[in-house]
Amino acid sequence: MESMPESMPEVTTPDNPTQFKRVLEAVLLSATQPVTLYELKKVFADEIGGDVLRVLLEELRGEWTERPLELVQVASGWRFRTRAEFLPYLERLNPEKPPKYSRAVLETLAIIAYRQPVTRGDIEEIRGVTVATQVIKALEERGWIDVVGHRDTPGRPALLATTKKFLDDLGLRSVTELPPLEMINQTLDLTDAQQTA
Amino acid sequence: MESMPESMPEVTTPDNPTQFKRVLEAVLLSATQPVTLYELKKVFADEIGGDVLRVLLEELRGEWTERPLELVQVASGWRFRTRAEFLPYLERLNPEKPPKYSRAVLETLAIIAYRQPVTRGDIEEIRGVTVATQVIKALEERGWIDVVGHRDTPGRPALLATTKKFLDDLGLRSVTELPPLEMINQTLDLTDAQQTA
Amino acid sequence: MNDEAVIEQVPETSGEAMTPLARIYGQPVEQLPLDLYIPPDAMAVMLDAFEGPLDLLLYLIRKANVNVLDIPMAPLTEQYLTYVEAMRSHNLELAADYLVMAAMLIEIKSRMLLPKIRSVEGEEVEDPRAELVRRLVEYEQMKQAARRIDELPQAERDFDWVEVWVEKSMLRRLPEVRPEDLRDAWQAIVRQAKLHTRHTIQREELSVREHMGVILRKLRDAGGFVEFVDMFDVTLGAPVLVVHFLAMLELAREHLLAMTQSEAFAPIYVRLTDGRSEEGTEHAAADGIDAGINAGSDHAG
Repeated sequence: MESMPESMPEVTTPDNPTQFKRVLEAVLLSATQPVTLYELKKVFADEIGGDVLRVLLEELRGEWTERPLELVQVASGWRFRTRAEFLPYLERLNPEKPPKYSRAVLETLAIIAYRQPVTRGDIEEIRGVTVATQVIKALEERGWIDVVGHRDTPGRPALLATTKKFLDDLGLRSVTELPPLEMINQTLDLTDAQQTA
Repeated sequence: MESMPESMPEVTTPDNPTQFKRVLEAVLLSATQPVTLYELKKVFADEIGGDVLRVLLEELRGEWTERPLELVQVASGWRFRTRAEFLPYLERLNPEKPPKYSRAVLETLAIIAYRQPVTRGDIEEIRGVTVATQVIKALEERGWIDVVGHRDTPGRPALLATTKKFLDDLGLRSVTELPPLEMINQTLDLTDAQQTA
Repeated sequence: MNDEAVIEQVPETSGEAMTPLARIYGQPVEQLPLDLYIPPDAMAVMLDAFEGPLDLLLYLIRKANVNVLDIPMAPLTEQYLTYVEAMRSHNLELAADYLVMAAMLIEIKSRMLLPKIRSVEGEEVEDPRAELVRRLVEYEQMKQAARRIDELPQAERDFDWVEVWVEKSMLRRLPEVRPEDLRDAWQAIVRQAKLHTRHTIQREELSVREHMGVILRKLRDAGGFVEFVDMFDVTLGAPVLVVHFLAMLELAREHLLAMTQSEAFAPIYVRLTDGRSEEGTEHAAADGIDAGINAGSDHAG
């Protein structure tokens, strides 16, 4: 059991740079929002100038480079934040539902995957609706599809195909490992048959 | 200064104790409340046992002894807090001091803590005075006590007990860690009385 | 009255030293005046110093330096009543709690005056003071416990919890897609379009389509112009080579690529026929045999 000293320790301005930095750490790590240089000066009872503080902050930033937090300067001041590479671990603690692609994106992807190479026109023909540009763009930005050529028809439309990254991300070695479609057709036929029977 | 979002880093279980501790630090430093051992196991996808985790946590606690934060184990788990000696600096940033509780509040709290679960009547009986509603309310608002049931007597008075937050905020793991009650016998007040005499 | 205060008004001194009972005209009052004269203005403050009748009694006992287990009831009751009377004379609204205690003290005192009666079994009956002592002891215990709790390091007062900022936007979560999702999507398309014309899409054909993409990509990466033999990786085995070749024929049929050979037994070149291949055409013998084979393959269905 730690017991508190009855009286508060004397608040003295630290007498060496290391101690200064420890105080800065304490302040910045427990702050709930960015701390301005002005506020940091107040912490040291205005006994340190802004220049010195800036040097100390840069040193502190350097000391934390190998650590899981980074000291960043944002518009409203300085603050520590958790490095991006550690966020997935935090995620595991408070898992949020992963986002989902819209039906339009999934169907477009399915058509490109199964019928590649296809043009946007092909996709629209199969889906029966216009394909929004942002749907194609989302898949391109994800690195899952790209343009592999142009069909030799008027307008020379781009031919889209899936990429290696697409296969990697879905854990496939080749497009042939996609769930076979004849099975679908059979089951579809069966269900249709049952429904009509 | 802000860096652009990076793509989702691979989440792999670290392969050495140092890396484990960096992840623990990241998680514990950014947690909004104490983290349990169970949750920490989840962070590592249950690939580390509780024993190893405990050893790592103790090592981590040791690594921070010279630093402005301390890793403490409280009722709801593990969390970092600022060391008491840095509080004066933090107060310069936020001069608003938390209220110092009156004797009425503290005595009520002590009775609830040591005799829980108790009714308001029990508290009044021990203190010999009516307990003001705002005293109970102050403790409830702080999240230190709550109603855990009702006594099966006329009026069904509410039974009050301390919460985990109470233990957390006082750095305790359990009610058994409260300071032991002093044995009061015939020597009652003799020492005190001599001082005041 | 005093019990309604939630926040400490009187600053506490540290250590074991006695808490000042009150501050009168700014001066801490460590004990009540012995002559019991209380300045009228000070009475209210004085009352605040006590947490109730038990607290006042403990103070009186402490002041008299007597054993709590052997309280001299007569003087204690007398002193207590004097205090209570003093409070009343100053027209202070006296809490009922103080009066109840006064009644209790008087009752105990009177019972003490009665001769000790032995019960039939010869056991000594309980001391009339027992209940009062029990309550005083328990209250004293809780008073001390309250002080000890207050000495524990307390969140916000003595330390702050650390909660480092987490920039959630740094973690860009991308939707996950499983192969089955694509099958389901396809299924939805088929249902939607009511494509009852049988799509007997076969795996072989699928593989041809995949290779069509591979070929186009390879040609594009190579600047749109590759020697025919370089298009094949013999290590992949005959079935893959066949499919690859079929894919090339299919692409030729769709006029997406062309194969050229300048003369018999000369190297065959494969080139893209889309815009990117223009330069490539320069290198190929312009008058070469156009090998754009109309394979007439029906694999595309």
